[in-house]
Order: sequence, then structure tokens, then C-alpha cells
Amino acid sequence: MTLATIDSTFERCTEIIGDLNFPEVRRWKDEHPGGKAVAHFPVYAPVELIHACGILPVTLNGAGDRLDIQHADARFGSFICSIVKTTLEMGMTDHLAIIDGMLFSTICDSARNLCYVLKRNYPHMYLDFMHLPHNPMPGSGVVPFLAAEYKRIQDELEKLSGKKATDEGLRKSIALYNENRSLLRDLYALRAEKPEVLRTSELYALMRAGNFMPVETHNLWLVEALGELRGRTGKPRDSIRVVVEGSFCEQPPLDLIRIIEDAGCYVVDDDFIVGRRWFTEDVPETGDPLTALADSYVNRSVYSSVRHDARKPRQKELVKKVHARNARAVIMLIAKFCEPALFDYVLFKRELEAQGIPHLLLEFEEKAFTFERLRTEVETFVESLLFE
Amino acid sequence: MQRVAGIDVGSGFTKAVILDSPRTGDSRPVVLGRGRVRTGTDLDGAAAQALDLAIQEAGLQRDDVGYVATTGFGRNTVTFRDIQMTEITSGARGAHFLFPDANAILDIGSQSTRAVTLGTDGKVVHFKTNDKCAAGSGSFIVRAVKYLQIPIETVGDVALQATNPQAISSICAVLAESEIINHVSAGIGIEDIVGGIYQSLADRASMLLKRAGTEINVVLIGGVAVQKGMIKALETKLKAPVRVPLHPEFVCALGAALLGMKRLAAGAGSVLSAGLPVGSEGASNRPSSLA
Amino acid sequence: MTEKPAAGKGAAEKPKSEYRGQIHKLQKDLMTRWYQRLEESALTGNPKSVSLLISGACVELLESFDVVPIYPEVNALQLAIRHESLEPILYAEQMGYASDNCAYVKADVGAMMLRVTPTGTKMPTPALALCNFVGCNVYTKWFEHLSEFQQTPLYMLDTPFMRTDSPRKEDVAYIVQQLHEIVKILEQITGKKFDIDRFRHAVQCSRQVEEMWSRIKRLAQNVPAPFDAYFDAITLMGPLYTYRANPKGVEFFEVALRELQEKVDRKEGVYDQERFRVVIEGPPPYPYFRSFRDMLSSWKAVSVASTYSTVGGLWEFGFRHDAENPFEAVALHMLEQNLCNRNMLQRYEQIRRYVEEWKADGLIIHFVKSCRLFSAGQGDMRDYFTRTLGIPTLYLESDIEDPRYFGEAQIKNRVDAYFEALGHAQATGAAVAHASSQAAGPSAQNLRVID
Amino acid sequence: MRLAAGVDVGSTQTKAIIMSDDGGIQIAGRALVDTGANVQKAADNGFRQACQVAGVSPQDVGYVVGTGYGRYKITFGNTQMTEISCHARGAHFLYPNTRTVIDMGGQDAKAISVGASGEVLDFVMNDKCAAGTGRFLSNAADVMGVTLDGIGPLSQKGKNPVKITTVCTVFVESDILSYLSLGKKPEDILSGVHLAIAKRTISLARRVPIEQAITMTGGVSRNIGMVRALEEVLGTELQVSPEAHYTGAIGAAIFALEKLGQSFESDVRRTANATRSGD
Repeated sequence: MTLATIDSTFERCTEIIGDLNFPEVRRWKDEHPGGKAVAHFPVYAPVELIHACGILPVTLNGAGDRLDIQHADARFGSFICSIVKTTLEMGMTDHLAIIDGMLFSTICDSARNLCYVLKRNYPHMYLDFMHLPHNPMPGSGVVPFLAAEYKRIQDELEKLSGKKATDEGLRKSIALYNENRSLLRDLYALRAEKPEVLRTSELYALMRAGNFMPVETHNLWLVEALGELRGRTGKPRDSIRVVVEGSFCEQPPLDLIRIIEDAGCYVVDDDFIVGRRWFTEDVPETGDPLTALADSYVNRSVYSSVRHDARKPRQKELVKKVHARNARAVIMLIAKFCEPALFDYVLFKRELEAQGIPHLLLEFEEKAFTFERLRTEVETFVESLLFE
Repeated sequence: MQRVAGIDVGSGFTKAVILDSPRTGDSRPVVLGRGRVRTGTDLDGAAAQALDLAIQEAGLQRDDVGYVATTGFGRNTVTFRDIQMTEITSGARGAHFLFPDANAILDIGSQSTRAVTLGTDGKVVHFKTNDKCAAGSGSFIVRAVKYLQIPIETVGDVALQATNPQAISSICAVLAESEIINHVSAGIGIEDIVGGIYQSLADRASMLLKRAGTEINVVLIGGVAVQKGMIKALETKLKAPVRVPLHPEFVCALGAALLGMKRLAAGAGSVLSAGLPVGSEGASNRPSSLA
Repeated sequence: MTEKPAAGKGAAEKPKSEYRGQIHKLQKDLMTRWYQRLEESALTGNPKSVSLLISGACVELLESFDVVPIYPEVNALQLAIRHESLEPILYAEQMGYASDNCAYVKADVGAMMLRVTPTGTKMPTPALALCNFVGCNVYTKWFEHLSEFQQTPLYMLDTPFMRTDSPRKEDVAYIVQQLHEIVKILEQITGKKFDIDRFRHAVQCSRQVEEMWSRIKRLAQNVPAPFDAYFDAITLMGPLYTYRANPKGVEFFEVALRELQEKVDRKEGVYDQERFRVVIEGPPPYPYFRSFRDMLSSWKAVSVASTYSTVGGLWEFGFRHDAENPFEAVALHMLEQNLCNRNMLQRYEQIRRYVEEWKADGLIIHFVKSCRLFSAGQGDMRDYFTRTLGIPTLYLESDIEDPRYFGEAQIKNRVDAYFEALGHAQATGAAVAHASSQAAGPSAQNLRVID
Repeated sequence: MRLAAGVDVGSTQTKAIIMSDDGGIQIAGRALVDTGANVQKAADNGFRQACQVAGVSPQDVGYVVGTGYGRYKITFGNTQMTEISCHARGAHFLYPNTRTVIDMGGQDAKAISVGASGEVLDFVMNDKCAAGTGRFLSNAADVMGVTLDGIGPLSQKGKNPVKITTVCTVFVESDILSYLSLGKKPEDILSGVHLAIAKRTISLARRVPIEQAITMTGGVSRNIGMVRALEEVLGTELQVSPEAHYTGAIGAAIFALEKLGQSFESDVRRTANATRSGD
């Protein structure tokens, strides 16, 4: 497909992420009769595996404000985050009918229990839980363990799709996703360098749209967008450079990201949909592909609140990120009831204060659509840094 | 002579002050007039009305006002503003102006409670708002006294008579009301119940202050600041005196005017004098340099 | 219609529900001894101490090195039950913990910062924070924080979650490999050489304790039940975690089993007349432990089984540590044989067996805000038990640690209404669906939903 | 003729019912008083007023059952029952075909699954957060400057209900204020508020089987906007009695009547058994 201008790309992306009917997934299924789609939460999933089994991976982002919760509350109750409830609500209102399976992993206790609640209510759906390890120590035998876990998942996925994944096919999938991650890294670098050229809300929409389309298509869109953006100019604004941290799973509404920008922030790095950008460098495209994926998970991945890695304390990694992007402050943007992020905040706060980096804590819900309180807080934060 | 107006468009009332520039280098700006009207649904109109009242009280004409700074939830809807800022920023500036040695501000409004720690020059260093529930805010008191059938004006004094205040522990304002009802059912005296309400408000406020960074030298502003029971409960909790401005409601309007004055001195043009249209919202509308 | 017992604050008669035999005294002695050993460790550096989590604990390994376990969870629950949890919770919130974070963690961290211990005795700084997190992601955070605040080395004993029907051989191998790493660390900490025979002995002790503990739990299948498997079980759980792998634990459980068996022989129940038998799911509201117990007592309702008492280990369905294969046994226990590492559907099945085999009238689900491992999805559990199985189910919400989430009047209201309904059913022989598998038939029929 | 009474001491209002079994069970008198700060007095006043209306002396009333939050404060009562049992029984009296009760009061919202003879099969109440109770409505009314009685009818005029993010009773105020500042019509805002509560309530109510016929009870049942919103969300009609407000007291009075007569008790048993075997 050709895209007239970059703006229409962004517009199309915004439409895609706002459509609970998964139009691009439907299109793929129309083009691939009998094809299956397997969904996962936005943190990390071995999409290469899914892809190599001939299945379309789909990253779920809940239902935002487009679906009222009328059933899921009865199953999950108070003090549980939005994405868990809206995902279940989507199931209970047939919005997930196009999805043939879901793969969960060790994100948090609520998301894990969701896997089994879905399993009871949808016994015919492929629902699996994957243990992503927390002990990266060399003596722990972690890489063979994870490779074996991937093999188990692969076997299940092959049963679902009726197609075998070959090593060659796996390497091809790895290459495709390497390209996707590399393009996203380029976009992130471009935004950090020229935030006036690429708004975060735009980058975010472009990235998030990739959750719902084949990686081959997304790669095309990204290449095209990068090309156009390199020629784009923008008037620099008097904004502060901030790193946004904490919304790795439940995703903030697009409008909330706009509010942060409008209040006078240049977001120069973030952990939105961090699962799409999980590896800091390419996954090896040679050797045993499952081992390559497992080894990459253990040794070449980004830090995250849902993964323990004693070698890389998250608070230190965040400070490194702030310096690397030449940011002045951090906005902790945390989904309400998101326990991993709320716990990590304590250590982030200590470290940021020790380093003299100002920060602001905001809690959001993906299903929210009025943000007056948050707007006031972000503006105050900006004012406190800008006003003499 | 350049006068500056600060207008605080709050959810209940809209407040305006007119500030006069200092005549000599070392003197302080002076408040010439104040105006206050119910906000209602026409925010721009309310701001204009409040401004007119303040101008009237100051004995001035509209043309005498050279710069308008707005704050409060309706700050962005005032069409004739030159600059806007949040009520947290303006509250900090206003309180600092009145009490230059204050370290922290506690703003207990009808729905929200905020704790702000101040840097030198009244800059906001940290702030925390009651994020979860409004059981710690003013509207909670209003509803509680409605249930207890005592006039709001006297509630502060009733609380002073408490001998054994009964704590309210619920985090939800409505459930806190059930707790009050349970206390009533258990035959506990009104003064101890009201005393307990203030005590819980003070506990929550102290928590917010701690999370914002300090509990020392606190200035109390906002609608609840006039209630003696609240002041006493806070002082007991913080084990230190708490200061309250003479006109606690106007602190944010004052702070806005003060920052507006700074901007004007830095050479910013005025919408009023230049007759320029004001942008609708967002960054485009924000002055290019606030420093 | 059923007559309601007098209740409310200061109600005159409260049915005696607590059993106080020799068990109680011995339990006190053992727990005191444990705290003394911890204090000794704090004062002299010996014995060495290691922080550990209750669920799926590899306490046998520690025992073989003479290392004393510190259980932050026990610390937290002790604070709550003594009504001392709020202050440390507030302190932790001041440090930046959110009101929605697990209050167990907040109470423990806050108490550590304030240098408060529930018993007033000194707590040692552990030589190692050994995080056997078994399914609870909050545990990983908790120990990361402890390690950070206490400057203690951390070992993340990564336990694969029970995502398949039984543990995979790769899972077992992965854990065994980590256990061997821990052996090396413990050798360094203690300066002692690992002794496989001591390890086997510890494992053998656990095996004996498990056998007796299981038999005790089965005693509650008797009508009347000789003890309350939710409230009284807590008394037995202390020694189970601290002295399981030690001959002292074996001694304790021998006495406990004998005493409770004697009660059964005398047909002595928790109440003079047991009226209701329930299964309780979820942790107790520790800050209101007594009030909650009184609410059930006022209806002469006894809990005959509880999931909370299987947090440490799930032995009543047959699992025993095996001294022949001690490492594999510990690995299996961590993987499969404790409540936390099992998935929701496995928990549903466990509760279903309780209701049937322990002859219960109904199920009480206690949702605790702090623990999403337990609570997330309990609404679905309720749905399964009421609609699919036709078992009368009461759903309550409060917290395990934070007193601010216990609405006494509200909870009492729900408890009373539940037993009013059960009582009505008993009196008229009618309506509220009976707890048996056949209930899925006719009673499920009138449970259609309008959607 | 036997006389019995039910007194429902609620958080804001106390309701009393005198019931007689003279030629079938019927209501002989009713009274409604504000609870206020003295619960005991309110219960006493309510009971006496109801006796007066019924033209009987308090001594003639053979048995009194108290219910509601203040039930333990009723000194003249013989026993007490929870309002859950009483609402089920009361709704069954008003509409014998009732299988589900949706009760919305000031502090509580509950759904009760009711058996053929008015017994509680299952129930669910609002959780630790009071979201979605009647208090939410009165707060909204306050913010909008509309009377509590006025919001229901006004909301019916709303054609384009706004979306309400929060069901937190207090934070809804800022939602409403935002909409007002955006120039939304009061009726559309109120319509949105009613729908938000209805959705939240039904979402919780789905924990029990929601079966036909559904009877709505409690103070909020007088709000037509709420009744319609619930009907919209459920896709079915609700039964709302003019006596809905008294349901708890009615149920309590019936329990009291039962208590008076052993024969009545066995009637219930027979009915229950008959219904079961008829299944």
C-alpha cells in the first residue's frame, strides 16, 4: 500500500488502534484462509515462534474506553487493573472471536490468573502460560530451560496451526522481527534527537498499530514513515525533555500522551509496549533458533519491571536511560493497580532523588477519557521546572 | 501604572485579585481589590464578573489592568487571559508571598487535598494530591455534618469539644459515612464523631505532607482552612502551629497575579492591551519562555 | 425461620470456639524458641539466618546447614494480629509504596525501617535473601527491596509456574540445578561443608511432619470437626514452617495429632453443637482475626478445610518429601505441592474436593486486597461454585494486613445474611443448593443468566 | 388476628411496618422517619407512628423484627434479621414471582437471588468501594444543582448521554464539572451518570444469577431515571412497587408474623417443598 503523507499514516494508525474489530487481523485472515491468530499481552512474547508456525501474533491492549465493563467486574472485582478486566470483557462480548489463542507469561499475578479464568470460560480456545525465567545466573541452567519452554510452546502452536515450524522458517521470522525492532530503534533515536519532528503520540500510534498487523506490513509502514520523517521539519518548542517510565503493560490512552506533550514535555524515551522492542540488539540469525531466542531473552534484553535480573538493577538502568537521552526529568506513568510498576516506583524514587533527577508520579487507567487531574499535575510539574 | 489581575476559576467559586506593582525596588506588591462569584457553568463569564468586582473594589477601570493571569480548573477557558498556570503553582507562589518562611502548603479544597513543598522563591519542589479517594477532602465534612444535622458553620467548634475522638478508617468517602453512622448507632457523642472526622482528615493530610517531603512550617489554605476544628486537629497531629492566611480563598488568585507580574516585568505583552486573540489551548498557547 | 443468636458489640454469650490443649503451649514454646534463635543470630552472628518465603520453602536445605529461616510473612502477620500493622504500613506509604501495593510487604518493610518487631526481640540481618517466589510475583519485589534496604545478597530461586498438569522434567532439573548453587552459597555463608545425610535427615523429618499434618487435616472430616481448619490451623502452621525439617517439629505434631484424635474419639467438636460446616478460601483478615472468628462462632460455623493452610504445602492429597531423592523432592514440593505455585483451576479443584470430602455446607471466599495471587479472579471462582456446582458461596472483601479495609459492620451483615439463608435451608430442607456434584444438574438449571 | 411489626433502621431513614394476618396477610400501618443521630429514638418513633396509623397500641404487636444497619439498637424488638433476608422476603410479598431483587440504598447496592418462597439463594453487595450506590446520585445532584427528586426525570430527557469515567462517588464531581465546562447539557450529563451507575450495579449483580422476574427495592427505586437505566442495561423490565421503599420493613414484619405462628412456619415448609418437587 502507498501512503500519501506521513500524517495520513498516523491517522490510519490511530484508527487501527481504536478499532476493537481488529480490521488488519481480519484482512490477514481473509488473505490466509484457515489462518490462526494468537494474542498476548504487551510486555514480551516470543512472536518469532508464533510467526514461524504460520500464526499471526496479535498484541492485546485491552479495550480502552471503547467498551464498558459490564461482565468482567463480576469475575475480577476491585483492585484489579483495567487491562485484565477489559480483556475479559472483550472475551465476554465476543470481541475476541477472531483470536484463536492467547499466550500469557509471568507478567503479574492478575494477568496470570486471567489466563486460567479464560481457560475455564473458553475451554476450546488455545490458552497457555509460559514461564519466562527470573534467574539469569550462569550456573542456573536458565538458557536450556527457556529453550525447552519455547519448544513446548512451539509444539502447542504447531498443533493449533497444523503447520510445522522449521529452523529455517524460525530464522526468517527472527530476521523479520529483528528488522522491526531495528526500525523502531531508529524511530526512537530520531525522536530523541529531534522531538519537534516526531511527536510521541505519533510515534506511539505508529508503533502500537503494529500490534494488530502482520510484521511484514508493519515493517513497510515503518520504512516509509522513517523516510518521510527524515525530511520533516518542525519548530522547536520550549519543552522539557522527559523519560516516561512505567506503562510497559497496560497502555496509556493516546489522549493522555498528548496531554503530557501539550503540557510542555518532550518525551525522549519511554517503555510503552516495550515487548515490541524487547531486545537491545539483534537476535542471532544463525545457530539453533530456540537457543538464540532464549539466550537473547536472558542476556540481551531490556530491563523491565516484570522481570528480575540481578545484574541490571532497574533503578540504575533508568538513570542510565535518562542520561543517555539527555533528559531532565522522569514521569512515572503507572497504570492503576499495576503492582510490578508500583513496587518498582519505590526503588526508582530513591535512586532518582539520590541523583537529583526530578520526577512526577501519575496513575492512569486505560479506560479513562477525562484527564483534568492529570493535566493539572503535569502542568504543575512543568511549571515547577520552567518558572523562576 | 501596570496592574495585574489574578483569577482563580475554581469549581465552586471564581476569585480575582488586583495587584499593584511595587513603587520602589524593595517594597512588595499590594493587593488593591478582590472579587468573588459563584462559578456556575459559564466559566469565562464568571471570570469576567469576578474581575469586575475586584476592579470595582480597587476603584479602578478595566483599562488599568495590564495583564491577566488565570489559574484553577477553568484557567484555560478564560478568553481574556495572558497566561495560565495550575492552582498548585499559583497556590505555592501566593502562600510564599504571605509567609516567606513557609516550607509546605496544605490545600484542602472541596474535592481534593494537596500537599506542596516549597523551594526558595515559592517554587514547587514536590506535590502530592489525594489520588485514591476524597475521604480526606472538604466535601466529606459537608456531607458528614449534613447527616449529623449540625450547621456547617459550627462544625469546627463542635469538634473542639471532643474528648475521645473516634477515628474514621475507611478510605472511601461513602464508606466513611457508613462508619460515622455506625458510630452514631453505637451511641457515640457528636463532638467525638466530628473530632474523629477532623482527626482522620489531619492524618491523611499529614500523610500527604510526608509524601511530598516535609511537615514543617505548614500553611493551610483552601475552603476548609477556616474551620477551627481542622486547624486544631492538624496542629495536634503535626505537633506544631499551622498558619492560615487572612483570606485563604484568594491565595491562588494572588499567586497567579504575582507570577503574572513577573512575566509582565520580563516584557511579555498583554492580550488585553494588544487586542490579540488567545490561542485555544495547549503548548501553542504557552509562552515560549517562562524562565 | 431460624433464631438468630445475640450478637453485636459486647454480646453476652459467645460460643466457646477455641481449643486450648497442650498444642497451644507447645506451639508457644516453639515459636518463642524460634524468635530466640533469631535474636541470638542478631546478637552473635550465630546461627546464620536466611530470609525465606513460606510457600514452597526449601527449609530442609537450611536445616541441614543449621541456618535459621527468617520469614518476613510471619513478621507481617504477627504485626497485624497484634494490631500493630498500620503504623509501619503508613511509614512504607510515606516511602513511596502505593496504597494498592501488598500490605504484607509494606508492614514488613515499614517495621524494618522503624526497627519494630512484633515480639520486641531483635531481628538479624540475613546473610542471604533467598527468594523462592513460587508463583507470587510480589515476592520477587519484596525480596529485591529487602536486599536493597538491608544490603543483603539476593538469590532468586526461579520456580516455574504450574502451567502443565504435572511438573516437567526440565522444571525439576532447573530447580535442582539452582538448589545446588544455593548449597554452594550456604557453604560459603556458614563455612560448613554440605552433608547429604543431614539433608536427608531434614527431609525425613519433613516427611514425618507432613504425614501427621495430613492426618490432622483429615480429622476435620469428622462430624463434629475437632478443630477449625482455618482459625485453629494457624496455630499449627507456625511450627510447620519453622520446625518442619527438625525433630522438634516431629515431636510437636505427634502431640497435636494425638490430642485431636482424642477429641474425635470423644466426639468433641469446636462447638457444643456444630451447625454449619464451611470451606474457607483466601487468607484471613489478620487485623480483625478475632472479630472475624466471632462472626462465624456466633453461628456455630466451623471451617472444615481451608486453602490458606496449604500455602506452605499441599500434603493432604498424598505428597511426601522423599529422603531417597532429597533434591528432587524439594524441587517437586516447590513446583507442585504448595498452593501459590498452582494455577486457578487447580485451586478450584482443590476446593471442590474439600467441599465434597470434608462434607461442607458451603464455601466462603475471602478476597484480600493485598494479594492478587489469591484474589484476582475470585469472582470467577464464585461463579464456578455457585452456578456450575450449586454450592452456596459467600464472597467477602477485606485485607490480610491493612486494618483500613475491614468494614466490620458490612462484613458482619454479609456473614449473618449468608447463615440466615443456610439456616433457612436447613430448617425447611429447602432451596439453597446442596454441596454435591449432582447439584450441577437440577439446581444449575434455574441459574440461567440474562445477558 | 395477629399483629407483628418490622422496623428497618437504615442509614438515613427508618421505616416501620405493622402487619396483620386478618383475612390474609396485609399491611396495617406504615411510617417513615429520618434516622438522624439517635438511632434508638428513630426506631422507637417509627414503630409508634406506624402503630398509630394502624390504630393499634404497641402492646398489641406480638412480635417485632428489626433490620437495617441500626437493627441492634432496637430495644423493643424481639430479634433481628439482616436486610438481605428481609428484602428478599419483602419483595416476595410484593411480587410473589420475584426471583431477583436489586436493592439500591444510600450506602449499599445489592442483588439477591430469591427462591420460590422468598428465601435467599445467593446475594452480592457492593464491595469495599461504594461506587454505584445511591449516594453517587445525590452527589451528582448536588454538583448539578438539581434536587434529588429532580435528577431522575431530568435524566430521561437526555438524548446523548455522556460517558462517565469514574464511578467513584466523589471524583465523579470533577467529571461532571469538566462536562459542564465543555457545555454539555445537564440532562445528557445526568443520563450518563445514571447509566454509569446502572452498568456498575449490574456488573456486580451478575455475580448472582439474574433471573426473571426482577424486583427493584430500596430508596433509589423512586428515581425513575435509575429504574429506566437499569432496565436499559438489563434489557428487561423491573417490577417497582409503590411500597418499594418499605420492602425491608415488610420483610421483617413477615418474619415477625411467621415467628408468631407455628402453623405459619409449617405453611412455608409445605410451600417450599411443593415448589421444589414441582421443578
